[in-house]
Parts: sequence; C-alpha cells; structure tokens
Amino acid sequence: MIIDHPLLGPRDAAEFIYLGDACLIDRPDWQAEDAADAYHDYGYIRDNIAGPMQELWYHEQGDRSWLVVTRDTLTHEITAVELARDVARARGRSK
Amino acid sequence: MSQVNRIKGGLVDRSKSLDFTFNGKSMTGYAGDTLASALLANGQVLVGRSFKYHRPRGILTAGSEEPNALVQLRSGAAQEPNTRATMTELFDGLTATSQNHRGSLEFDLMAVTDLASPFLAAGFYYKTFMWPAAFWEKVYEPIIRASAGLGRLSMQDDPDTYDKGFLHCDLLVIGAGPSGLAAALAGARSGARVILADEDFAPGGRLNSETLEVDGMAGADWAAQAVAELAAMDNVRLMTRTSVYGAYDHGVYGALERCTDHLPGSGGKPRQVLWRIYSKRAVLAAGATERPIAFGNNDRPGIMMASAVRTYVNRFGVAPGKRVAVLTNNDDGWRTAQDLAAKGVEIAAIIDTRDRPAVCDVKGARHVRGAGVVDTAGRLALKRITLTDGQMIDVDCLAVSGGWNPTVHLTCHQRGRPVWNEDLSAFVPGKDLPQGMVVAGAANGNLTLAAALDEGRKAANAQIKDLGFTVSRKAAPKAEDEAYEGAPKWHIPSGKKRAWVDFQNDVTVKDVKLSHQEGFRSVEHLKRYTTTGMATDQGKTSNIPALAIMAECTGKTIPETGTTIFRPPYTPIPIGALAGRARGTDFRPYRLTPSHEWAKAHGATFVEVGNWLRAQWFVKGNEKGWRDSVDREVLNTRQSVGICDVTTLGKIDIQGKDAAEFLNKVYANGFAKLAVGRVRYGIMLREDGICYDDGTTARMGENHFVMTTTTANAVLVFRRMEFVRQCLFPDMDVHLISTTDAWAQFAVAGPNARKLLEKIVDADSQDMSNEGFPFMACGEVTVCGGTPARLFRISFSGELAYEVAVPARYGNSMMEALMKAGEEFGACPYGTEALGVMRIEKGHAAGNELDGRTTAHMLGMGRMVSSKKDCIGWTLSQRPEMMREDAEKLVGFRPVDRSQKLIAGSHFINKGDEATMANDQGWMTSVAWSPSLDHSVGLGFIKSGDTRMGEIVRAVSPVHDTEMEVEIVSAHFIDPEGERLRA
Amino acid sequence: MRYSALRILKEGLTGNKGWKPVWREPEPKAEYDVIIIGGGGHGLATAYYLAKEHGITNVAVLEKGWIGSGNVGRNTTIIRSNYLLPGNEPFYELSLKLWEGLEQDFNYNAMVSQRSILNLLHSDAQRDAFIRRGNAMFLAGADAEYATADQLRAELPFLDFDNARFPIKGGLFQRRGGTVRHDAVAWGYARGADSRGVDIIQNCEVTGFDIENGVCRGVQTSRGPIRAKKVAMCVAGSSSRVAATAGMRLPIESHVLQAFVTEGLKPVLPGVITFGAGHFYVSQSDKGGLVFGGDLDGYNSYAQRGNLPVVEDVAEGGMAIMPIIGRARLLRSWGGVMDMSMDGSPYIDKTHIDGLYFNGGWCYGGFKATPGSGWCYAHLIAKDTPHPVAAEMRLDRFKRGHMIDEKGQGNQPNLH
Amino acid sequence: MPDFTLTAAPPLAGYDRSFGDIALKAPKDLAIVSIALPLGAEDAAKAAIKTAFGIALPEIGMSAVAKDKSTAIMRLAPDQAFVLFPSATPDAEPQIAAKLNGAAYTTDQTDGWCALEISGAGARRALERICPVDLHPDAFAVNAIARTVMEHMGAIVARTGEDTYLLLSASSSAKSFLHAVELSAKNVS
Repeated sequence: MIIDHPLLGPRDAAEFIYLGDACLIDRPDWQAEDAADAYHDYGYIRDNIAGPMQELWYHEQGDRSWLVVTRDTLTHEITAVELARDVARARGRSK
Repeated sequence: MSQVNRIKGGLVDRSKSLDFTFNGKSMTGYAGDTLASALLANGQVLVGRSFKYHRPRGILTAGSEEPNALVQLRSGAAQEPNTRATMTELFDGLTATSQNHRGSLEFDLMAVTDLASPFLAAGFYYKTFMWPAAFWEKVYEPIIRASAGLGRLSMQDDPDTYDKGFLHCDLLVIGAGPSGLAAALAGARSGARVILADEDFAPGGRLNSETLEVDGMAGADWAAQAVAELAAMDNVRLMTRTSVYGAYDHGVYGALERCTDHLPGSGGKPRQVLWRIYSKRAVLAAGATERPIAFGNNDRPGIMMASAVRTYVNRFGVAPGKRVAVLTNNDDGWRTAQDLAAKGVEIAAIIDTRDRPAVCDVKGARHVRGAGVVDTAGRLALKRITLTDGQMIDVDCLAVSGGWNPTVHLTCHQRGRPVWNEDLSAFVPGKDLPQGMVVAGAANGNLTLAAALDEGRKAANAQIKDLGFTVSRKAAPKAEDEAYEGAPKWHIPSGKKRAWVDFQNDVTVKDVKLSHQEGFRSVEHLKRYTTTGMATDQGKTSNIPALAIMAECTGKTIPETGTTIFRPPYTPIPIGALAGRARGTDFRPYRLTPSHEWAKAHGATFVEVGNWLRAQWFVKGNEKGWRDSVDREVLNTRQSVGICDVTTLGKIDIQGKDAAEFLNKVYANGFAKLAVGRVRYGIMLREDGICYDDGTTARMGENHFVMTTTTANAVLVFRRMEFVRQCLFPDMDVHLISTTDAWAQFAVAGPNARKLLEKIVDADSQDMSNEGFPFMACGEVTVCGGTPARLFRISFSGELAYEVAVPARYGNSMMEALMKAGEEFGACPYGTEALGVMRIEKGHAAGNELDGRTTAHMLGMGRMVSSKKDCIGWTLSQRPEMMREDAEKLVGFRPVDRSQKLIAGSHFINKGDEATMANDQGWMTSVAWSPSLDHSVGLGFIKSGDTRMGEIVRAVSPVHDTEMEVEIVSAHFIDPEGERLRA
Repeated sequence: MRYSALRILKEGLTGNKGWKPVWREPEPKAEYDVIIIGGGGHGLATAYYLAKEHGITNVAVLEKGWIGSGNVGRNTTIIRSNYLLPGNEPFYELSLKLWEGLEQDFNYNAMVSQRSILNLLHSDAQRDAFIRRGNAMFLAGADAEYATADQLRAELPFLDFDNARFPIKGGLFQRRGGTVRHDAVAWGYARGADSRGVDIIQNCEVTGFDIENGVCRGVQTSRGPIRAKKVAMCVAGSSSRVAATAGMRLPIESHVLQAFVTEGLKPVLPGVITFGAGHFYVSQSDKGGLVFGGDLDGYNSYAQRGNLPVVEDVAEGGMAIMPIIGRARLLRSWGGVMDMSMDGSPYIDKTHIDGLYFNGGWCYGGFKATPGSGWCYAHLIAKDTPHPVAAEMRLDRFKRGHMIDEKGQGNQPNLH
Repeated sequence: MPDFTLTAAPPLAGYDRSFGDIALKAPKDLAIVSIALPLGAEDAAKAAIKTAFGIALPEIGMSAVAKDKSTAIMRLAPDQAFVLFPSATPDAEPQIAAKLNGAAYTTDQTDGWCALEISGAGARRALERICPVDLHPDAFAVNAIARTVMEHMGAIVARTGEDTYLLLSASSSAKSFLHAVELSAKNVS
C-alpha cells in the first residue's frame, strides 16, 4: 500500500506502523462519573467498519508523524491523509 | 541423438550449439531454444509423469501455463524441482531429469495407480483409510505422501543468492507482445517513465510465434525494431526474463527478474532479483492462453496446444511431429495447419468441431467437419487418433485449439471478478480492476493483431494523458485484422474413456461429473473436491473447461455456475527470491555495543538480545563452564567492582516546557516534582492498565529529561510516547528524540565503584562524595580530561553503583579506561548473565516478570500508581479482577533442599493437591544460582504471595518430570534494606 | 450412506454411479428450534453436536455462500493444544481430543494427522516461557516435550543450526499436534449434521434479526424470514457486520492473515515447525505442498487479500530457519479475514438479547478449535450454561479485567 | 595530564572503497545536532536558525546548504531538523546551542548515526536495491532528503550532488548498514 503523507508525499505503507481506529484519539475524561464504562468502550469496543474508516498510522521509518488515514477496509482505497495532531486539535484535544 | 525434428527457419541461433542432457542422455540445441523446444527437436516426446495416475506426459504448451513438462533442473544443491521446460532457456551444460516416477521415466512402477483409477475417483480418500484409526499416520499417509508431490528438493541449503529492489515509473507495461510493445512505445514517446516487463527472454510475445506482418515486415522483425527503439530511450526500462507476478494495492506490483537462470552458473551475482514496482499507471498486456478440449485419452505425449505447435515451428524451427492432425473449434486452429504445411510438415487432417466449410486451404489436409476426437492410442507417444465416426488416423502429433482465454490473472489479484463474454466464450477483465490498471490486447479479449496493437497504444495514451503527459502523435503500427471466430466446445463425449481436464492433477470429465453428483457444485467446491486448478499451473488450462462441464451438469450457464478468480503469484516464485538477502546471519541487522571490539578481545561470549549482540559472560583463565565465569563476575562485583556495557537500554531525550507534565502522563508514578539533578524509577502502563515497561528518568534541566527504557521496549515506548504527544496532548510543548546509539553507557557496580570512578571523572566536574552525589543523583560531568559525559547514580545490582555515559565513539576506549582504572581493585567486566543473577538476587522485575500480563498490583507496586493525576492506564488498572486480593504476587523462592536447582517455568501447587490446572497457584518466572548465597534463588508469582512468607509449596515441572518443595520468601535476597546502594 | 473401502470397491466396479450428495439441498422451513448463522467449520460442528450430543435436530445452518467458504477453507490446517492460560488450554485440549476421534465419529476421512508441532526457541527467556507453557499443558492433561538444540539437530538436520542470526536453542514439541485436511472438516460435519436431520441452506444470507422485547425470535434472510427459538451467530470474519444488524458493537477488529503454499514436493517436513524469532510456520500437505504463513498484514481489512511486505517477511523467516527451501516455489497465496479479539482469545457466550448467542473472535486460531467450539457452543445453546472449559470465554471479561492474553500484547488486536 | 585518555573510534572511520562506477566513503568528522522547534515559538526559532547559519529552515524533505557548504540543515519533521557540520570534538551540541541561544531545543546526534557517501554513475542503480524512495532526478532533486528504511534499518538518504548521496543510519548497526550498501554496489557492478 501507498500512503500519501501530507508532508512527504507517497510513501510505502511498510514505513508505517498501524495502530487502529482513530477513535483512540478520543480518550475519555478519567474523572468523569462514567469513566470506567467509557474507558472500557474506548479500550475494547470497536465499530470495525466495513467501508471507509479513519485510522491511525505512525510513520516510524520516516518523520515520526502520527497520521489519520481514511481508508476503505473493503477495497483499501485511501481517500484522505491528515496529521493526527491536527485531527486531535480539531477534536478538542489540547494539553 | 541428433535434432531429428529440427526444421528450417525460426529465431534460434544455429551458429551457437548448446549441449545438454535429459535423464543422462546427451542432446544438442541452439541458443534461443527453450529446454522444451530443444527436447522436441531431439525427438524427446515423453518428458514426465502425471501427479496421481503417473500417466506418460509430453509437452503441452510453449509457455508458463505448462502443466506437464516439469523437470528437475540442474543437480546437487542447485537442483530445482518442478521447473517448466517451456520457460527454461537452454544453456550449455544444462542437465535436466524427469520427475515423479519410480523406476525409469519409460517404465514407471507407480503407473499401476492408473489401472486402479476406477477406485481412485475424485475424493476417494475422504471415504476410506479410516480404520484402524492409528494406521493413518503410520501406514496410509506415508504411502500417499511418498507417491504424491512432484519434484524433489536437494535438502541442501540453496547455494545461490538473491536480491531485491525498488523501481518507480509512470507507466508499467506488463507483457511485451504486440499490445504491450505498442503501449510501451506510446508511453515512452510521450516522455513518461516506462517499464516494460515480459516473462520471456525474447520480447515480442506471439509476434515471434506467428507469420503475421506489422508495418509491412515480419512480426518478429517489427518487435525487434520496437525493442531497439525502446532500449535506446533513457526513460524506458526494458525488463526481459521478468515475470510481473502480483498486483498489490495502490499500483505496487511484484516482479521477478531471472538474472542468471539462463547461464551455467550465477558467477557470484544474485540469481534472481525480486522487484517491487511502484507504478502510477499500468497497462496489462499479458495476452491470452489457449485452452484444450477434453476427449478420450487426450493426455498422451504428442497431443499439444495448436498455438504451441505453431510456436515450435515458427519461432524455434522445430516440428513437433512428422504427421500432424489439428482438432479445433475455432479459426485459429487452422493457422497451425497452414503454418505447418508451409514448412513442409504433413497435415493429416483438420478436425473442426464446427460444421462449416474450410477456413482456408491447407495443402494435402483432410477437413473433417462437425466432428471430434474420441480416443487416442500410443503408450508413450501418440500413434493414432479415433474420430467421432470411428475412423482412425495415424498421427504422431495432435494440435488442439479450444479457443483462447484472456490472461486476466493480474486483474483478479485484488479480488476483481472477470466477466463472461459470450462472443469469445471466455472470461474477460471486469470493471473492478486494480487501481491504475487498464487492460489491452488479447488480455482484454481483443484477440486479433491489429486490434491488439491499436488498443495497446490507445490504452497507454489514455493513461499517460491522465498523468499530464502530452501524447505522441506518431501513428499506430499497421497490421491486418486476421479472422477469428469460434464456437465453444469443452469436451467431446468419449464413451467410457477418460477425458482429462486438469492434466497435472489428473482430473477428468468424470471427476467433474462425480463432484456434481455428490453435491460439490459451487465452483469452489468443485476445485476443492476434485483438485482441479490446484496444480502448479494454477488452472491456467483447466479452470474454464472444468467450469463449463459443471455448467453442463447443472444446466446453468457458465457465469451462473461461477467465476474463478486468480490469486498471486501469476507464476510460482522461489521462496529464496521472496526472502532476498535476508537469510543466515543477514536475516536481520546486528546492533553492536560500543565496547563490542573490547569484549571480543577479552573472552566474551555473545548473546542475541533483540537485534543487539551483548556480552553474556567473559571467560577468564581456565574457566570450564559458563557458570564458573558468571559466579566469578557476580562475586567480584559484589565484593569489589564490576563493569557492564548497558548501552542497549533505550535512551530518549525529552525536552520542552511541558516535559515534566508529559512524563506525569506516561509514567504511572509522579515525575512533575522530580528535582533537577535527580533520577527516579518509574513504571509505565499500557492504557489497559498493564505494566509494560520500567526504567529511570533523570532530570538534567528544568525542561530536559533523559529517559531510559528496557532494551526490548525502546522502540515501543518511543512510539507510544509520540502517540501521547501528538494524538492525546497535541498542545504540550515536548519533543522526543532517541539517543540510544549516541551514548555509550556503562554500569560500574560494587563497593569500589566510587573509588574507581573518582579516577575517571574529572575532579573539577563533579563532587563524587556520597553527599555530593547521593543515590539517585545525576549530572553532566567530564571524564578522562574533558570528554563530556553523563553520570547517574542508579543500581540494578543492588550495589553501590553508577552508570556513566560518554559519546559512543569513545565507548570502546572508555571500557579500556574503566578497566585500567579498576585494575587496582580487581575490577572485572560482567555480562548479561551476571547482570541477570544480580537483579534476581536483588528482586528486581525484568522481562520475564513484565510479560504483558502483569499489573503493578502483582509486582507489589500498586501504590506507586498515582490516583491523583491522569496517567495512561490508571482507569483500566482499577478493574475488579485486576485488584483481587488473591492475585498472583511477585515473591522470592528458595528450594527447601538447598542443593536443588529451581526451574524457571515451574508451576506452584499447594502441598497435598493434585497437579492440575485447577490447583495451579502460580509460576516461577526467573531463577539463578546465587553465588552470594550458594543456593538457587527464584522469583515468581503466586496467589496472595505477599501474605504467605515462609510457606512451603511444590514447584512442579512435568516437562522435566520433576518437582521440588520450595519456600516462599522475600524477593530481596540481598541487602533487603538497600544499605549498599546508598553507601 | 456409510463410507468404507468396500463401498469404494463396489462403486468403482459400477462406474461410481451410486454415490449420493454429501448433504441435501433443502428449502428453508418457516421455523426451527435453532438457527445457526454461518456454514463454516464452527457452525457446522455446532449443528452436528447439537444433533448428536443433545438430540436437537430441528436445526438450520444458514450460509451466505457455499459451506466452508470462510476460514475453514482458507487456513494452514494446523491442530494443537499448546496454550498457556487456564482460560484457553483446557478448551483447546478438549478440541484436540475431539480431533483424535473425529473421523471414526463422523465417518469421513479428514486426514487428521498427528505429525507433531514444534515451536523453536531462540533465547533463555523464551525457554523459560516455553517451559511454563509446557507445564501448563501438562496440568491440563495435554502433552508437551522439551527438546534441546542437539536433539533437534538429530531429528531435523535441515534446520539452520550453524549460520543463524538467531540460533536455535531448543524447542517445545507437542507430538499430538499436527494437521488436518481443512475442507474435509466442513464436509464431514455437514454430512454428519445433514444425516441427522439438520438443514444446511447455502446461498442464504442473513440480513437482520427479529428482536421483540429484547428477545430474538428469528432472522430475516435473502430467502425470506425464518423463525427460531434460538439464534446462534457463528460468522467469524464477519462478526461485527452481522452483530451490527442486531445493534451490537463487539470487542473485535477484522484483519487479514495471508497463507501460502508451494508447488508439490516429495516429503521434506515431518511435522509443523514454527520459528520463534520471526514470522514463519510451515507444514507439508499430503499432496506435497509446503503450507506456510506468518503474521497478520496488520491493518483492519475485510478484503480477503494481502500485500507484499508480509509475503516477503514470511519468506525471510522461512529462509532464516530452513535455507533448503530457497528453490521451492510459492505457488499460491490467499488471505482470510480474521475476527481479531481484543486479547487474542475467543468468545462463546450468550448476548444481552435473549435467545441470541455469539461465537467469534477466533483470531487466526479458529481452525484447530473447530470441534471444541462446536462442542461447547452446542452445550451453551442446548443448556443455556457455558461448558466448563469455555467458561472464561465471555464477552464481559474486559469489564471485569479478566483478560485471556496469551501473547501479553494488551488491547491491540493486530499484535495478537 | 589525566591518567586516562579516550580515543574516538566512530564505526566506519576511514572507510573508502570503489566498486566499478560506484564509490563509497565514510565522511570524516561529521557532526549532527538535532533541533526541535518549541511549540508556539516556531517563528522565533526559525529566525534564530536564519541568523545562526545564514540559511532558512528548509521545507520538510529538503535540506538547505550554507553558501560555504560548511553547514547543512535537513528538515526531517514539522518540528525537527538536523544540523550537519564538520567538527571533530565532542561538543557539537553546545556549539549549536550557543548559536541558537535558547530559541530551540538541541540534542547531540553525532554519535547516534553512521554516515556513508555513495557516488558515481552507478550510485542510483545500487541504491535501487535497498532504498524504497524514488531517487530519479525528476522525483528527488539535489538537496532532497528522505527518511526511510533499508534492509530493516532506518536510514536517511540525502542527495548532495548530481550523482552523490549521503546516507545516515544508526551507529550501532553501522557494520550491517555498510554490508547492505556494499552488497548493493557489488551486485550491480
């Protein structure tokens, strides 16, 4: 597979390490009332989408960026690649 | 044997004779021959035996689809089983032997299976060999295995080397036949970067095998001219002997280039190179494969594909027979008759299954309309054929044309499904092609020359135009569109005679019918039950006929019955080539510690630790076994001082205004308040609350930390910290960079460690007194007269200990300096084994304890996990079953009988209980012989271990058929109060 | 129809005209006692044991395509019970014992071949872990045998003992492990279930569940609605997709695992061999092909095909331990979609919906589990209590913090 | 005079060999210091870099070379760059830190890497065997850089001239890296 890195251009997916669903960015509040349930779902329950899925890839043999790649799990077609840091900020993560 | 079947003409070089042997017989061929053409030239019709019935077999095709002519090529370690004679370029000194027979090729004892064939129908083995149960492995299976299989591995290490590589192009053209050449020319003339690959050694495809003309010249000449033009362009890479075997995601193709297979030896160069081709676009111009027709005894040597017969005559100047008949269901078969007749080969008859007038005149040939062949005769070679009406014709070669299948393989590699084309009676590429691929020419169902040339050019032009190139205006090559018409005929009813569908796996029409009768009607069931298409040719000649016969049985159309798709590789690829250089000690790179050379020169035995090589122990004097060395190193260190290269521990440089807060997130225990100049031990949890790494982190400055990780987890910790930094807390100002290799780091441990280091550390750079540099202090110092260094007062051994780091280039020299400085104290180097013994004596957890299932609670560090801050893993670490009172806890163990040696991996069973899983109390993780205590010591996890001190349990190891009584003790065997390390 | 050598003789002499379909092709009935969704190995085994062990024969197995088209038809055919943890080992040992008597039980030769499985080890820490595992196997009634490097050299001289990057330091055998002709398992169970009255319905895709007041009453299919007292999912590879139609989200990710086979060769390997310092395991089929595999491709996928880097990685592992296979050619590769669970262990459990049962999450180890899975799932469906050896294979184990994590990799499915 | 003196022994020191039209050479005394741009203060850091080296921080995937060729800056990641310059003494980091005066975080990387220069008409042909990145002149201009993986080893490839490339890889595996590059050169020459 080829991942079109937003900063570096197309690179072989073999340079990357895969983590999984980009929902892992949405780490729950540890002090919330329902933290135990929220962390269970965060840690263990997956949509496991058959179709376009946002997922986390790490460019370990490259610039060390974490990326959010939108890839169809049925066809492997990639339609978007973003820096995970930008996505995380857009989803409200900060310090 | 002389070349009895060699006729004039062809593309072979008659000035270069090549000697070779087949089954020990000396033969001669010419440069430009394949082994198959040379065998035919020498009159060798019988070349192998079939898989199941050991039927005599001859050459069927002239390409990579060959199911029969598989030989053992070369000899000794270089022996290569199952090699297609049709794809083997002849070289001087080639040796080949036939395979899969007991006794000689001519008198194969295993041919008795053919007589038993009524009892060996498809799937017979599922219905028998079940009694008695124990006989399967001992009796039936060995017999089956010995008779199955085809060729034989040499059982010696592959003597050749392989390489790999990466290529990039705008346009990849697969196949250098007419459409491929037209495509490559169009692409190249536009300036695009083009790769043209073909599995043959001579580009040109069918142009080399036909008598058709292009641009007014012989097809082969036009191909040579096109190749010359391409070869002269520096934006073109022309790759012959290269099979593009797989289409992978996003335009990546796998290709195998056979670099030295056509030579007597590899001359020290890689035999083959496995290329990964990154293409923006691709044109698949793989041509088409002719398919056989099933009829009674259609597998005899001498029965060949009509197009292959043409190839042997036109390209190789070899007549596969003296008196030839043609069986065809289409116009193309007539061309074989025409071409052969033109070369003076006698054509006995043209049997057209269609009831229609002659397609053309063929001198002296009888035209039999609307008929077929129902039987053949000749034990080891074809002698006679019997037609539908019973008449018999004596021939030594029967050329069969059942129409053409576009070579759609690569279009299916991403599970694209070909679609049925009624006009061609064949599957053609569907719409769901791999990204960036278009198909042209015969592969796309355009079976005529002019159409192929035209489509190749147009396909390439469309592709490169899309990429922004300006299309060349040069006109398309001109050729006649020869007639092509056919009517499907899959098999000719032949009474009780067996009619082969899959030649290699011996699947007949009857087997397909039986499969239907027993309910295996889905095309996948058919393949699996009968083994059709599972042979080394992957069903290139058999899949469609089998499917068609199943369709007849079910009364459905072929597309209703099913579609078979193809998986990579297109043709089989040696495992050696797929592995490339990665074998033996080159399997993975070695990482060497900075003091590696010193260690090598001082008696070190090395051990693989991940990719690192570390000194395991150092043999001194007359030490006989490793225990002698390790015991000495431990005692020497505990009594005086020892030195160990610990560079392999991961080191991560962490800087930023938020670095301290960041560490608070990634460590379970607090780091924000760590003072500058101090070190702290920390444990890291995964988000699921399990401990996965531990180490120390030193605060070098307000915004600057240096973290150490375990050797094994260095990369993983870095990756996870980058995740936390970029994905969870993207607004923290924190920056990570690995410095593992940058610093050579040495542990200096033992009561004399300070005295030793006082000689190394420049006095003006650091006060080395216990007060000036206490336990868990760190600092930037200089050593040996000004070399910058880092000093940490940390201890893994439990002794007064330091770790000192210098830039790695000084590592080897630093080891020498430390040893020299330690001479007066009797300092010794120690290896990983002594390191392990000392950490077990001290009760420190390491890899064996942190196996990815361990909680801080189990380690007795539950209270270190701070509940006052948000750290990775806190919430999930609090789940009820992870906090159980009776969880397995890390404790120490010693044998009740002190002379006994503990066994790591033993399980604990309470006294009096049976050794069952239900009674399992825990397990021993690490053991060592403690030279300090003179008995074996162990660490392990046992239920509620922290409350069971002094209890005696059994440590059982049924793998060793042994058990012993052990006492539960504190894990801290040495200096439990930690006085030594603070001294 | 009973299969035997005599029968083959008879049929052979009469043109093989008497063989009957191995299973019927019935039309679906309006209602069944139990519907099993998924005609793979596990689903067919469940139906077989429901009928044979529990006398429940009013059962339909609904299969979207052709039976055996899932992972039972695309795996590397290995059977073994060399697990470590109490949540797993007794289950896999039950399964292995069932394999041992399977062919006589269902009168179909699935070529269960206990040719042994060997896990090579390359470090002291690995040895400690393997000894622990071997001992756990013994505690659960299984067999294990530790072999030193010298013993291995005598038995398997073709392994690379002298020039290896990661020298072979020993290995753990399970002599009772081995291989089975995978497709035949599906066919044998289908034949056994069918002959006891189970309806095996191919080309029947389940498109939804009829759930009324929290109780599952049946399914919607491409061939119309079918009612049932109990509905059992058994669709590993598609679990998340099927469960989603019942409104469930699962602790599962779908990943591709590739497998490979070489051209046929005369006997090379005695049993199954697994590399301990890279990704490679191999056995030789009765037809002579070396059947081998390695690691997952590593990313979520439903595509049933793999990519090149893993092919190369696996070949590298092969050449690292047995450089005699350099000239053996890879003939075919294929990719199966794995239900990768969050701790690497499977689920056999009731769901929160009454009458709806779940079996899945088999990762890449489902084939060897086929008889045990069918046995325990049938037990659960028939008795509504888990079978003792599968009692820990629950969906709620992550809430409780009781993971069954053989590899110690945590909640990242592609690492299991 | 101290009692003990340390001598430097970088892993590939002095290496210099040719294989046909390919030359391999380990550059001498190449110092490498990483620069990290502080979050929120990137502009100040960039200005400080410009002032310190007389060259602007290049785009990611490129390097910038000072007029006198003494210093090159490789931009490896959004917030990370390497400064490469000749220095034989183990004080590369303080040298750079002093120039940047606290505007960026610096870490000494000199000893973390081994460097190998490959040049000659066949250089690209040899690299084709191990480097997944497209090094065709149209795709990889002079001064382009890429961090990638070669034969299981992380590596940085920089095009420093028409047919000259500088390769960096981890110093601990320097011997294996050299072996990989040498073998590539041998296999194509």
